[in-house]
Amino acid sequence: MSRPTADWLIRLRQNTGLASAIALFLAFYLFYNIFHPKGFSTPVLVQNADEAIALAMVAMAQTIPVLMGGLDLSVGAVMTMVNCLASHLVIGSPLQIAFGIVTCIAAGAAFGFANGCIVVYGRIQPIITTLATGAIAIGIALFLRPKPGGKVDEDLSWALTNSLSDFAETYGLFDGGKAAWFQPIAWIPAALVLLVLVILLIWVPFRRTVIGRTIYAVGSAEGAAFMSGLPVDRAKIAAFTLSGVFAALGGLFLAIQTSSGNADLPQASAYTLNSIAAVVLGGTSLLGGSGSAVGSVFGALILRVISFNFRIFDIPPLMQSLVEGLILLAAVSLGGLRVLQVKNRLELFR
Amino acid sequence: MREIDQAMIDRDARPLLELSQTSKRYGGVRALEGVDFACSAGSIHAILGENGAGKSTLIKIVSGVVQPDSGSMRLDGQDVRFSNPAAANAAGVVCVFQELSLMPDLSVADNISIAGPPTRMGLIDARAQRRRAEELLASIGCEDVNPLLRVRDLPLSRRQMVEIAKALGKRPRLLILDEATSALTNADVTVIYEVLKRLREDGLSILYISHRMHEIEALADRASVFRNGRHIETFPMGARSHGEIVELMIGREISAQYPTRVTRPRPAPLLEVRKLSWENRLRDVDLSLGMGEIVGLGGLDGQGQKELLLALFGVLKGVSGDMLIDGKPALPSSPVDAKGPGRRIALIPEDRKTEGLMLPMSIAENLCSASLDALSSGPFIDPGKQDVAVAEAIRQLQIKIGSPADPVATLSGGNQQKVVIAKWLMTKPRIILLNDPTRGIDVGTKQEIYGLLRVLADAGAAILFYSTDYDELIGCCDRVAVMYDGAIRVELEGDAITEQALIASALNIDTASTPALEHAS
Amino acid sequence: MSAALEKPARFALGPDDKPIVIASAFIILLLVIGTAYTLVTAGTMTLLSPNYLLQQLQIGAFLGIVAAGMMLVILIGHIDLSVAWTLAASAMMATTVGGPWAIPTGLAVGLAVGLVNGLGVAYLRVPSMIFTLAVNAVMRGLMVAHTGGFAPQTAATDLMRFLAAGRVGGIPMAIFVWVGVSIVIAVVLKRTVFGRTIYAIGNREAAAYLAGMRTRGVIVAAFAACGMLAGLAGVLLAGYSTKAYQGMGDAYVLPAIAAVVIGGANILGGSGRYAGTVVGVVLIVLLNSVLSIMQMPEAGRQIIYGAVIITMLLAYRSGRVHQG
Amino acid sequence: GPKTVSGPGADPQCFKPWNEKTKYLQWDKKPGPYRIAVVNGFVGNTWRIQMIKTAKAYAEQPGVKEKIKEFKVISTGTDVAAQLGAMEDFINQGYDAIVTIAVSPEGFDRVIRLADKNNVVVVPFDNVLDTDKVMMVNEDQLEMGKIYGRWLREQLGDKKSGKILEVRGLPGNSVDRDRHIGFQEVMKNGANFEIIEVVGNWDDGTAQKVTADAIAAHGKFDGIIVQGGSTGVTRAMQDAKHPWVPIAGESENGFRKLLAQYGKDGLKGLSVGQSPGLVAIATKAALSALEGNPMPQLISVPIPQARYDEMKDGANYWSNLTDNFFTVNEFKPCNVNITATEIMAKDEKNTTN
Ligand SMILES: Nc1ncnc2c1ncn2[C@@H]1O[C@H](COP(=O)(O)OP(=O)(O)OP(=O)(O)O)[C@@H](O)[C@H]1O
Ligand SMILES: Nc1ncnc2c1ncn2[C@@H]1O[C@H](COP(=O)(O)OP(=O)(O)OP(=O)(O)O)[C@@H](O)[C@H]1O
Ligand SMILES: O[C@@H]1[C@@H](O)[C@H](O)OC[C@H]1O
Ligand SMILES: [Mg+2]
Ligand SMILES: [Mg+2]
Repeated sequence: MSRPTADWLIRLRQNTGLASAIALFLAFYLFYNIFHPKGFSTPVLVQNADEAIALAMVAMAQTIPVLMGGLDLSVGAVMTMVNCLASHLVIGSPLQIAFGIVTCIAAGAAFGFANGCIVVYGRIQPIITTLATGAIAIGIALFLRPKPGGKVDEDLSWALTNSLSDFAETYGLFDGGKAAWFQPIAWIPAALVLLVLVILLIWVPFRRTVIGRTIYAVGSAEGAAFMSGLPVDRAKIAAFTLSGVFAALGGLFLAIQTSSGNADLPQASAYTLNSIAAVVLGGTSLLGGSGSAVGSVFGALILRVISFNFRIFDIPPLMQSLVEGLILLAAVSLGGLRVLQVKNRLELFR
Repeated sequence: MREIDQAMIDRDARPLLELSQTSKRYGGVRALEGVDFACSAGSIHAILGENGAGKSTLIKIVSGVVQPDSGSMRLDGQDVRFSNPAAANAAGVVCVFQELSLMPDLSVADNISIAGPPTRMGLIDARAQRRRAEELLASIGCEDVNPLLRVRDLPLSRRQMVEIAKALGKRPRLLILDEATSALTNADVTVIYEVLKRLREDGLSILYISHRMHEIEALADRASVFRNGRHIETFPMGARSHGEIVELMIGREISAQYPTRVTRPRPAPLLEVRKLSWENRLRDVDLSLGMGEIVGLGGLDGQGQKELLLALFGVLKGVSGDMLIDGKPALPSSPVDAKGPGRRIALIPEDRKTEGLMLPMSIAENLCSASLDALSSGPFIDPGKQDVAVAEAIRQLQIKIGSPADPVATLSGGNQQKVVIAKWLMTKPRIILLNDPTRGIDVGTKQEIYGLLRVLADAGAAILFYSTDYDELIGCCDRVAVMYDGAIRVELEGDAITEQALIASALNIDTASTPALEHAS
Repeated sequence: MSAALEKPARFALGPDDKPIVIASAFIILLLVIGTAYTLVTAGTMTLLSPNYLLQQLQIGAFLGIVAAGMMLVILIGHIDLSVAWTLAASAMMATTVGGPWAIPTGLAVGLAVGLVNGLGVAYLRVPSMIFTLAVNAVMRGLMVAHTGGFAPQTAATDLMRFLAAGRVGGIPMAIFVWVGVSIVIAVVLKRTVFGRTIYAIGNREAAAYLAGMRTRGVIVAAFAACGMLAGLAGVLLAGYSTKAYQGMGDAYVLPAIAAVVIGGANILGGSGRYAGTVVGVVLIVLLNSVLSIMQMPEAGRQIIYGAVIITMLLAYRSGRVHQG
Repeated sequence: GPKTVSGPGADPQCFKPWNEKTKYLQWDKKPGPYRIAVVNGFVGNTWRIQMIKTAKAYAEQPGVKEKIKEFKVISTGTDVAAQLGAMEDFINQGYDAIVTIAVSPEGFDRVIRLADKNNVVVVPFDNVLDTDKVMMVNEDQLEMGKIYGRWLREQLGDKKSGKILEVRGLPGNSVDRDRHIGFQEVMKNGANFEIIEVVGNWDDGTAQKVTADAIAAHGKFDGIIVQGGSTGVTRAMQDAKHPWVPIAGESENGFRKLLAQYGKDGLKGLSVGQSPGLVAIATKAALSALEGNPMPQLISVPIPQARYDEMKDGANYWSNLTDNFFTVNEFKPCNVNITATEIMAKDEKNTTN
């Protein structure tokens, strides 16, 4: 501590995970767009956003329990459950649709709340709790939709899976999307706006509440958080509840995107596993205490952008999973480079 | 005894905090038994007692961490009961716990304002929070700590200062410090003394727990002694002699704190260190250690002492320079290497809870963990050999236990520390490295450990002993190497090991120009 | 001083025994419920016939062997999510090679994957959760490529069939294999330096390291053993199904973790008895078979499965005071 | 998008309309050569791998190769968002046709809308969609289920009750659903069978395992149908010493080998195939549509069947080759001549038994 370090440098050092996730994503994504015949255009961006958003939401859902030092193996299942619920409810009059959406989010929240209660009052490890409740969520999903089907309001579907101009056109806003002031932003995908809104309206403020910070505190040192008089139990329940909300938003979007519900178990577990990968790629420590949901969004984008590139480059079809696996392995092993720099082996254990 | 206390309380100002007939059991253990206790505003009140006497339990009850089984508590004459630390904080009772209350991944600013951060429109105001942290840190002389830093990245002594800043930020009426200064540097301790005295002037009541007698003598107005979960006596400081206090604490008389030192000719070196360097933290360290010698490592905290011990034990990567045992190169590349037959080095690590013990595992398993190779035939552990060795270790160090199969977590801190030491003695080491082994250990146990070190040395071991406690270095060591900024600045020997000399060289005051210091007394 | 006092006198069970007792009781309850059901609906007592029970244990053997490996990894505070494709890859490579080298190949593949996992976790110190996930993806990719690359042989050899489906003295061979594995694991955990080190790492790796235990080697070995056992399970499952196929391991990962935890092991490592894992496996296998006898639709099955895990763990917790 | 026109369509021998009511679709003629993408979902069984290899081989065939400028095959896994995304991406990239096996019968409205807007021909096959807005190629899955049912009823003679085992496919896909519905319809007609359903995921191992479990739990069955994984189911019967009972299953070589071997001992079986070669027909249909030909909206491909007493070594099964491939692959009327043995079992050294 001979010379005081500049604040920005400290901030950067504390966010290397996030920074490298953004860099990695940008590299892959630029590559994709440069080689895409219609690169850097609205349709491509719209398509990419639509494809990524459900995973991004589920990755955010995973982040919060992870920050707390737990793991939520039910996020994919809750997403699937809400997807099935939405395929029943998000249709009809605007009022019915609104009610449907609120119910879906409430269902996710309620499920997460239940997870939190089991963890807090039952004192069962999050990973096991959610392994079990994930099965229950899939059961409910199958019960709601024994076969794929259902319907979601078509306008909503179209409006949210296209650019803002289509959104405005569908709902007759801003002169049907023709207003002059609207043009500079009309090209932005609605899904992307939705994602950013969720981050800005839910995640960012949440992070700055006492409960939000308690989640970090619990992940960092639970005993210390308790001794410091923080509302540990409430924060844990809140963490799972919010996780449920994000998972529900993912499921809701999936329903809107596909205009149907599907209680697909392999898909649910794929989302859960990908959410963990996204969280790690986004720079959040699986031990808890540091990281952010924004990082996980970029982690999810990285996972998606890898497969985007398969559609551009000629990789033999039966080699694709291998290439995807190798890239993932390489990406997660990058964290291992840190080990080379560690000169005091005791630091490896924290 | 009760009448005396009552009389004293009546004489003094009305007590701020009063406990009566408070008891607490953990399973079958009586941690506190019918305790009456009071402390008044505007005073610093020391709580003394050996390990397991019930001090922590008392303050955990007062600060809402645990609930008493019976008894009542009054704050300012009002009956209170705190169901959690937050409730206690709200009532102005704030505790600095020895460990467990900073979040390493959060920033200093976050930590300081963790429970009641300044908010704007319901959200935490990061800027205001940072200003607050800066002010509080400045008030305890820690302007050099950037509040943006993560606590994880601070050395232990800074962390304790942050912890104190955090407590002060809660504007306590009753401030409790449970061994809160055990890792502080002398300079910090001086600042803290000033702060505490100022707070006393402001009318706060301070409960101060420490195993360092000189701190208590320097600070406290009044002291209460606990033993075996009972409140033994409360008296004004100065009313009792040092010896009397110790006797109250351990229920017997201690003849001499330190074993008598005999001056002997310097033995031939067993371990030699030449130009050992590592990462700017160790600079050309030269040191030698002879059979039967206890060499102390002194200096301010964080001058490379820990790194030196870790380097000698094979924990650090990229160490340059030589380490010789019996004149042969012997720098180990791992602890496995270090304890192996060619070297037989042992390290008593800094933090017994995270580095020394597997807390949930049994006492026996912990004791055997460093010497499994010797206790097994082929890949199989020999239960017979294990039991014998465990029994022998427990006897030798007089570890107070129920059964060797109990989790080591159930032992008091002092006994846990003995387990760590015993575990290494079971490997029959020739070279023993100790990293502040008596931190948070009561006087009685300390004395046993000092005695033990001397016995080991006499039996031929070479001992390198880092301590933050000057008394200890003076009392125990044949020689003391004082480190400053990664290098050994001075080696003091025999009668030259004095408090002044230690302090002067620790602060890197040129000893050549002040020879008087080195040879004082 | 107080050890005797601390134990509640009426319940002379250690904390590690309780899950085993409760889970065993639950197994008996399952048998009763299942038998009552078959008695009422078909007038038979299928579940209690020795042949049926042996058959369930035979099916349980595959899960049991995977769970044994998983337990080693869980005890050191890690997890292995790659067992699904380790198992499948071992089976596929074993059948591809065929002949006398089939089984050694299968085991070697499992061992190799386990070694990679172990090296990644112990040397690169990538969290096992994510490292094994990535290795799983790689193995999956390799096997898709392998299946598509040329027409690989997928038929199990006779020896594989014998080990998995054959019977000796009326008892399925697979059970003998499982018992063999179990004895080895139980002895290793209880009696060896390796086992002791596993528990030590799971409790506090830094302390184990500073005690001069060979922590890295043991981590690598635990993953290697887990991989090899997944490989063994793959070889057997291919023998049982007469062939190897993609996705054959998918149904084993979460149940293996669940079995270990139902058996009372701490998911964060450091504690748990092997006998518990065996009981956990039996419980899961029996639960599945009772549900299928009852023709429970998938929705109900999933819900019951989840509810059982939660209930069991709540039962283990009850009566135990929380220690902060 | 396409215009609805009246028939007949091109090459009616190959592109056979589903029924009289099938409408015809016509796209604007585009100049070739074309860019075609195959978007598969899951790759978890041999059928899909055989399908992918057939697709690649077909695109290389003379007569086809010239018409194709770029041919891309990708598998997205069971993630519907990824499959939709891939299809939309190919639309954006300006591909002319997308051939696909849908991971779910629902959810493709948006992609179809975009495809129509951009004049891209989307051709689902095998697991098709619940819509009449795109051209699709399939064997009649409902009918296939009925064939299974009729075979069992025929074999069971006068029996109107008893226990039947139904081994289903991968849940959530249209093929599984339709075969199940067709089967159940025939079985329930004027009879009172107890039908035990188990999920075999269309693969041998799983199917074998669940069958073994079902036999253990339920004792004897009077008949079995299996959507995929028939070899495994038959072996499970054999292992459990279950008496041979009538069985209807898929077209795996292993299953046919067993039928040939044990047919005379009472293993009366019917092997009904869904051909991985469907991908070739779907591709061919896409090309034809791009050339501006009127096409049936729903193209019916005949269901190849073979009874146990019709097994001929080297013709409809190969006793010297692996169990592991689907025997029916080629379609003469469509000039699709890529045989299963060519695609999956060409390697001599990999023969078994
Ligand atoms: N959570 C607990 N569970 C069981 N026993 C406990 C617990 N906490 C304290 N004890 C017991 O209570 C007694 C008093 O412990 P306490 O922590 O109050 O001692 P102390 O005076 O603070 O000792 P030290 O100087 O070592 O900190 C000890 O003997 C200990 O065995
Ligand atoms: N799980 C437990 N079971 C029984 N006793 C416990 C348990 N946990 C802690 N204790 C007791 O609580 C007491 C205080 O624990 P604490 O963590 O405060 O020790 P410590 O302050 O490090 O000890 P010391 O002050 O001697 O260094 C110890 O004496 C120990 O005996
Ligand atoms: O149509 C089915 C196909 O989709 C699946 O992949 O394999 C079995 C077939 O019956
Ligand atoms: Mg204490
Ligand atoms: Mg203490």
